[in-house]
Formats: sequence, C-alpha cells, structure tokens
Amino acid sequence: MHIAEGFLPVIHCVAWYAVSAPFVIHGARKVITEAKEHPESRLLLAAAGAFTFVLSSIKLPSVTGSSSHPTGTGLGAVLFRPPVMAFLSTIVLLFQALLLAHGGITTLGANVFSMGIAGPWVGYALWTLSNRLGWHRNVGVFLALAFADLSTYLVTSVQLGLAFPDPVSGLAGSVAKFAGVFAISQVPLAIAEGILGVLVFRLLTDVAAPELRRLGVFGAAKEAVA
Amino acid sequence: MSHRQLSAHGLSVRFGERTVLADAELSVPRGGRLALLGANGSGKTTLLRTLSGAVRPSAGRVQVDGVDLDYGRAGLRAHRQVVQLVAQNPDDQLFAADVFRDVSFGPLNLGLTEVEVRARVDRALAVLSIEDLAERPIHELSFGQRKRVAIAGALAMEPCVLLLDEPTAGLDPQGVDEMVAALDALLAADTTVVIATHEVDFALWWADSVAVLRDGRLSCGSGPELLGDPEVVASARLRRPIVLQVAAALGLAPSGITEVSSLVAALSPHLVRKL
Amino acid sequence: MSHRQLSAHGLSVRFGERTVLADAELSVPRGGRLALLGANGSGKTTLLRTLSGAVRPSAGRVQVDGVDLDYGRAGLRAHRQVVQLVAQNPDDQLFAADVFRDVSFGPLNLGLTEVEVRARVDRALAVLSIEDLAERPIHELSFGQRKRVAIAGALAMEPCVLLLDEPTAGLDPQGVDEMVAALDALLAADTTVVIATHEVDFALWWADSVAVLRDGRLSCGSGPELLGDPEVVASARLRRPIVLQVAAALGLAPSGITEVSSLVAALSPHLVRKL
Amino acid sequence: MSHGLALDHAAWSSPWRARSLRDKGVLCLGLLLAAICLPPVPGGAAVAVISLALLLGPIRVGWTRLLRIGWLPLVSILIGVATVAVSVSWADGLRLEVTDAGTAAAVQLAVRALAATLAMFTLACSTPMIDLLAGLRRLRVPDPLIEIAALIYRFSAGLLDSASAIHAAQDARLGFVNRTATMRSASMGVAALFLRSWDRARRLEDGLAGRGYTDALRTLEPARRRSSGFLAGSVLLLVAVTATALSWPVTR
Repeated sequence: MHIAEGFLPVIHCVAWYAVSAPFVIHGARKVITEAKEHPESRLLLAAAGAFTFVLSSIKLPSVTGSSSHPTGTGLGAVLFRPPVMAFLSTIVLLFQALLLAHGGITTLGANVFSMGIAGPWVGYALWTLSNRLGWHRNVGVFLALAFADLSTYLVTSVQLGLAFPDPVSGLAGSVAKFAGVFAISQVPLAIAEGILGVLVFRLLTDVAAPELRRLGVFGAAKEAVA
Repeated sequence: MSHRQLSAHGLSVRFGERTVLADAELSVPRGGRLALLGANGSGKTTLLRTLSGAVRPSAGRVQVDGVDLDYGRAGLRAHRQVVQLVAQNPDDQLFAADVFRDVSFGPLNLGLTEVEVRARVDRALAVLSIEDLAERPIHELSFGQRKRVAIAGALAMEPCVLLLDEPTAGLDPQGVDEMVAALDALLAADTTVVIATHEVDFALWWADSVAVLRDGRLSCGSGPELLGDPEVVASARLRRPIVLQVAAALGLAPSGITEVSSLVAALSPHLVRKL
Repeated sequence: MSHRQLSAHGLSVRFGERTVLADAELSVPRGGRLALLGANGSGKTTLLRTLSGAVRPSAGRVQVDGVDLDYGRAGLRAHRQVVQLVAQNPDDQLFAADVFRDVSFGPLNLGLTEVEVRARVDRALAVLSIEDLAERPIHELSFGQRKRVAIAGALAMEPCVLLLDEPTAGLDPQGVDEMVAALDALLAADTTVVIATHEVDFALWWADSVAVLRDGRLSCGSGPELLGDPEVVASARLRRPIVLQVAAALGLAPSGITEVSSLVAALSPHLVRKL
Repeated sequence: MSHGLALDHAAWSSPWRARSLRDKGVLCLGLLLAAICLPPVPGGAAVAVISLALLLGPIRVGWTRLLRIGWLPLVSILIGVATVAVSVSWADGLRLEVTDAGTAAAVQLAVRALAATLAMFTLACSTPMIDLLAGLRRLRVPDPLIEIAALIYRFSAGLLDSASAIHAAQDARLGFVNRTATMRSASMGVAALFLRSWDRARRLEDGLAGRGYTDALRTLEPARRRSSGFLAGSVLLLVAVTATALSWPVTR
C-alpha cells in the first residue's frame, strides 16, 4: 500500500522528498562506485531491481486468506544492503507509479522513505542484531522480513496521519486511524512475508550458494556472529 | 488410468480486442495421438491452456465425458486430475532444486501420504526412463532431460489426458527419438496424448489424427489428407511435409503417406525397375 | 564489405576435464553459406564462440587472413569488426527498450559519430527489412522478430563474417522463410554467413557446404555427401535428411540432392511414366 | 504486451510518443503541479477535466483501457478518503463519527487525488519509461544510474512473464490448493525468480561483450519532435487554469 498520487499536501510532498534525498543519494553513490569498479555489477544490480519490482507486483497469500503484495524490501535489504535498496526502491517505486499506477510521483518522496529507507533499515538492523546474538539464521530472516514489512506500513500510517490530523482527536487519532486501516490488517501479511522469507532463504542456500556468497550474505552472517 | 472423453464445443477466446479462438470444435480421441498444428501465434497454446482449465473461454465450453467443466475451485481441482498441460519451456514448469522434489510437488498438493507420493514419483520417473536423474539438481540437466522431467511432473498427477506444447522444439534428432519413446511410454500407460506443434514432418509421422488451427478455427482429420492440402497448409501459415511434397510433385495421392517408408512403398510400383 | 578469410587450426577447447573441441580444422568459405551441424552439446556453440573470440582455445589458433587472433583488448576489438556472433536466444543479446536504441549500441561502442551510427542502424534495419520495427519496444515483439533484431544488432558492427547459432530454432515455417530471406539479404550485402544447427533438412537445402561436429572433431564437405552418409550422421547423433532417406531407400546416389525438386528431378527418369 | 502492463502498452502506442519530452513534461508535470498546489475547487477539478480530455482525445487511451488502468488508484483513493472522513475518539469509549470538517477535508482530498492521478496518467500514457529515463540523463543524473534503471525496465518485462508462467504451472499442479501448498509454491516461485533474474544478467553480459560492451551501455536516442506551438499552448493553458483558480474566490 503506497500513498496514492496527489494524496499528500504539497508541503508534505516536498518535505518527504527532502528527508529521503540524502539516503537515496548515499545509495546512488555506492551504486555508482560499484558500477565503475565492476562494470558487470550493473547487470546484477539491474537483476536485483527487476526482482524487487516483480516481487512487489505478485500476490502473496496472507495467513487470514486474503492476499496482498509483499514489500520485498526486507529480503532486498538482507541480500543487497539498505543503501543499495534505497536506490533500487526509488527506481521500483517510480516504475510502480508510472507502469502500475501504484503510488505516485508527487508522493514518491514519502513512499521512498517508508518502503525504501525505513523498511530496509529496520529489517537490516534486526538481521544484524539476530546474527550478533547468535540466533538461528531463520529467526533473523523472519524478523528482518516481517518487521521491514510492518515498519513500512507503520511509517505510511504516520505520514498520512501527519497530513490529515483528525478534527476530533488530532494527530494521535489520525495516526491510530490509518494504522488501524493499514497496519493492523498488515500484521498477518507481515507474518506471511516473514515465513515466506525463511522458506525462500532455505531454497536459495540449496541452489544459489555461490550467488549468495558473492552478495556477501553468508559473510555478513558469519562476521556478525564472530 | 481409465480413459475420459475430453472435448471442446464452440470455444471462443478473446484477449482484449484480439480473438484468438473462434468457435473451435474438438473431440480428443481417447487413448490416441492427436497433433494440433498451427503457426506461432495461431492460438495453439491458448487452446491447450483453455482445455486444461487455465484460461476461461469467452464463449463455448470444455467438457469431460460430456459434463461441462466447472470453473469453481473444486471443479478445477477435479479437472486437473483429468488433464495436465506441459509447457513448451521446461524452465517455466520446473522450480524445485532437484528432480525428485519437483516431481513430488503435484502429488504432495493432492494431500497423499508420503508413501503414496513416493510411489507416484517413482512410477512417473519409470515411465519416462529417468529414474537415474531423481537426485540430480535440475540446473545441471540438459534441455532434453529437463523437458522429460517437466512431463514427469505433470504425469505424477496421473491425468487421463496429457497436453504437450511443442514437445520436440529445440531437441536434436536424438532428443526427438527420446521424446518419442517417452510419448510411446505414456500411451502404453493408457494416457491420451495431445501435442501442439508446428513441425509438420514430425506431426504427420507421429499422429493418428491432426487438428489444424486457421484464424482461430479448427479443422480436424487425417494427417496426410489435411497436411497434403496446399490450401489448408497455406491458410494455416504452415508448409506441406516433405514426403507429401515429393508425393505431390510425382502425382501420387497423399493418403496413407506419413513417412519415408510409406512414400517409398507407394512409389515402388511406378518405378521402371528397382534402382 | 571486403571478404576476409576466417579459419581455425588445431583448435582444442577444454572446460575443466571436459574436452569440447579436439584439434578442429575449419576454413570458412568467403562469401558463402556454411552450415555447422552437430547434436545438442556437441560443441557447436563453443566453436562459434571460439571463432568470435569470446572463448580462448586451450590449443590451436583462430586466424583472419592467415594472421593469428590477438586476444589483447585492441586485438579483440578489431576481431569483433570482422566476426560477429548472434546467440540462439535473442534475449541474451538485446538489452535496450526499443529496436533503434538496441541496434545503435554496437556502432556507438566503435566510437563512430552520431551521423555514422544512425546510418549504420538504418542500413542494418533495411537489410533485414525491419525498418518498421525501429520504434517498437523489444518486449512486445514476437520471437522471430526479436531474432531478426538481434541479427541487425550484430550486422550494424558491419562484420565480414556473421556466425548465427540456431537461427531457425523455434521458428514456424513462415518464420523460417523470413529468416531465409534475411540470410539471403546478408549474403547479398557481401557477408559470409555461418549457421550452427541440428536441423538437417534445412541445412542440406540452405548451405553451400557443411561441417559436421563429431566428438569434438570437424568433418567438412558437401551437404549431400556428408549428410547422406549413414555412418557420419550416426556418429554425429544426427539423422539423414528426409530427401536423402528417400533417395537411399530407392537406391539413388545422394549427390546433387538437396531438396524436394532435385530429388524429383533425379527420380523422374526412373519412373514408368509421369504419374 | 504479454505481461499485460496496460500503462506501458498505452505509452508505446500513443500518438504523442514522438513528441519531445520537453513539450510533454511542461504540460503533464505542470498539470500535476497545478493539481496539488491549487485549491481543489476549481483548480483540481479543472485539471481533472483537462487531463481526461487529453487522455481520451489526443493521447488516445480509450475508455476501456482508462478504466482498466484507473481502478487500482481509484480504490486506494476511496479507502484513504473514507478514513479521513470518519473521525475517531476514545476519550469516553471508542467513538466513530462523521463531522462537517472531516467531510469537507475528505471531499477536497478526493478531488485533488483524482486530479493528480489523471494528470500523472497524461505523462504515463504518452511517454514510455525509457524516454523518461533519457530525460533524467539530460538532467545530469549519472549514466550508471540511468543504465541500471533502463536495464531494470527491460528485465522486468521478461521476469513478469516468468512469474506468471511459474504461477500458472504451479496452479495446474494444485500448488494453491491450501495455505501450506500456497506458501510452498510462493517460496519456490520467489527463489526461482531470483535465480532466473541472476542467470538472465549473466547471459546478457556475455552477449553484450561480443558487441563491444566494456563499461557503458550507451545507445542513441531516437529523434523526437519539438513544437514551440505545443509548448506555448501548454503554458497558456496552465496560466489560464492557475489564474481562474486563484481568482475564483474573488469573483464569487
């Protein structure tokens, strides 16, 4: 669930663009450096972006039986790191806005912050923390994906709440309202995304160990443990 | 498996503004070999997908033993145990890490016990003579092997009718021989086999009967008769099989000519002497 | 384009323990049509990639006009303007969003001016008769159209020799006709055309000469002679072309028989009367 | 179009595709800006009407396609608007109520969001993504970023097709028959997609090396038609909308 085109007042649009910009620029710098040092990584980064885009446009079953789109950013954060995800998510959100009419150009800054910055960083922080505490990798993956998803929607609720304070109960009311509509219904989906992530990771370690090693996923887990 | 009668009546499929199938009639001969011929983009794949229940027709109906296909959850579930479709590209159908796990995917979803699933996988691999591949990772297999694994995955659902989209595409002569042996084994195991192809020489030789797709409509009949008709093949954007071209150039009637040996047999009486 | 002599001497390629090519000798006839035949996995693609400079042989050498290929950056760059390879799957080669942009990629890498690049793109599209596709998005094109776009991308490098891996694979009869027209246009534009294929009927009809890959070794010669030899095709895991099977069954010598009309011509004198 | 992105298809087949990005950008982004900056009535409403006229007129999207493209944002706008319209309070037990202030805010929001969505459609339905990326390149966004974005666009089309093919194949083997099966199918599908995107990148890298790829994916831009008349007309239209919207409260 992204914030739709035209949904935010112009001040909010500008503000969220400003908040997101440093993160996206930082990610873009990393991407440029990587692309210059290893020209072939352009193709791999593009593959990662396409994977994220397609992942966000397929349906995921929820525990309650309804279905929704996974954010995919938790998986992306673990595989490709948050700075790269900030850049890739910006592209993916631009594509979603213009190719799927999901999200918008004016709300791009806000959506990038929730899905491309908050989600991946929360997910990655939990992944690192779990590794450092020596928890099983499955726990780390589950936490990273579930909370990347959940935090994305919570941030979205806050963004909408800030834009539309409730005439009766003010900011607290509006945030609670949007959280009720979006985030609570998202809890089962976040759990589903977490479980899915664990299953995907198990499959990938079976068949794509070299690819994961190249991405440094195993290294990160080990490094964090040590 | 008991034979079931799969048929389609007045089938029309439209995607947006484009009509892919228009009032197509088809009755799949039980226990036989049917080849569905058409150019790329003629709607072969759409027809197979409609027969398998994956595409819902805009008009007309798909029937099994005269009963309309019910597109509800339970109806489709039952239909998938009657008809299975094998896609042209095996990679669209194989997603597990190794052969055993991939073939067991369908039977597991049927809710069978582990013993039953194992038995079904073994049977499917045995029919296709790929028991030795069971433990191999899929990405190490050759294209021809992957094609047979994809068939095994569909076969493990134990359908009465197996629809194969371009089973020989991309295979070299030896790969085609192995595919033919696999299809023979399916037929021997009482499965009705329908293939969609544009390879006219192969279809003429292999099939008991053919159906040609032209502008979304189907013409059914015998291979030599339909594929030997210049008007039919031209309007279907195909070509005549080579043996039928030779027969026509020499003034022989096409009937009964399906391969080199039958051509030679038809030709022999007209030769001055054995060369 | 002026003709250049591409040849390979004592070419061996090993991947790990597996020997793919063993002491292969090949001289590509200038301005002609050469078909390289072999089963899947026989090393056809590796041979083409070695000729194009993408794979460095473990032994032996690739030569242009008798000069050894230099695998340095500049040497390879020069070689790419002599030889271009078109992969079997067009999606391995097409990366841009539309046809015009994609075809312009190679010439831009040659450091040409925008005017020259534009002229080259126009020429390449014209040779392949796909000017009308210039502004179309590649993901909306059919498989056959994408194949021709991939050829245009290679052609825009203006090589003397174009190597095509399985150009007819996956194409229906009309697609094959269009591909043949494209290859004819390449030949008319003075490009030497080498195709790798396992489609023996097509290769026999199309090629001036053939090379058959057996166990990593190459045998070169005329189509009817090599492909009519049961021992050669068996050891190459191929089959004889249908017209040569008919000829053999009737006791005709294969020489000169490449398609239905030459078979019929060879046969006519032996018929009792015109049927 | 097998992957069925209706907006993408509309953009590639629009008569406006050959127009220069400068011309379209001023008009479409101008409309978008007007939609969110001006008071919704009459500014937003005017933008909505103008955008709709452009979409159904010169951009030639067509009613059926517009509905197909538009239902998703429409539903998401409605959910959001409904949430704004209803007020909650919990001082004396949880209470939901509809206030005049809430309703007014909701109506304003609905008009603004609808106008902005339609304005965004004028750009999305007339300009393929790749042309927009070329525009960003001219705005000095570094080349590697543009190249990666363009490749993501190209890879996505094939990957979407793969995703739907895998889904169909799993469905045929009852892969979505219950929750456990669905989870198993989804995870296998996601893993397969990851490998496929990776493999695709590797193979393309190989293929491009033969065409002289070293460190940049440069391509030539197709010629685009610039029209100062179109540009002047767009500016006039935007000025007129703005002037009307700003003078509305005065004249009333």
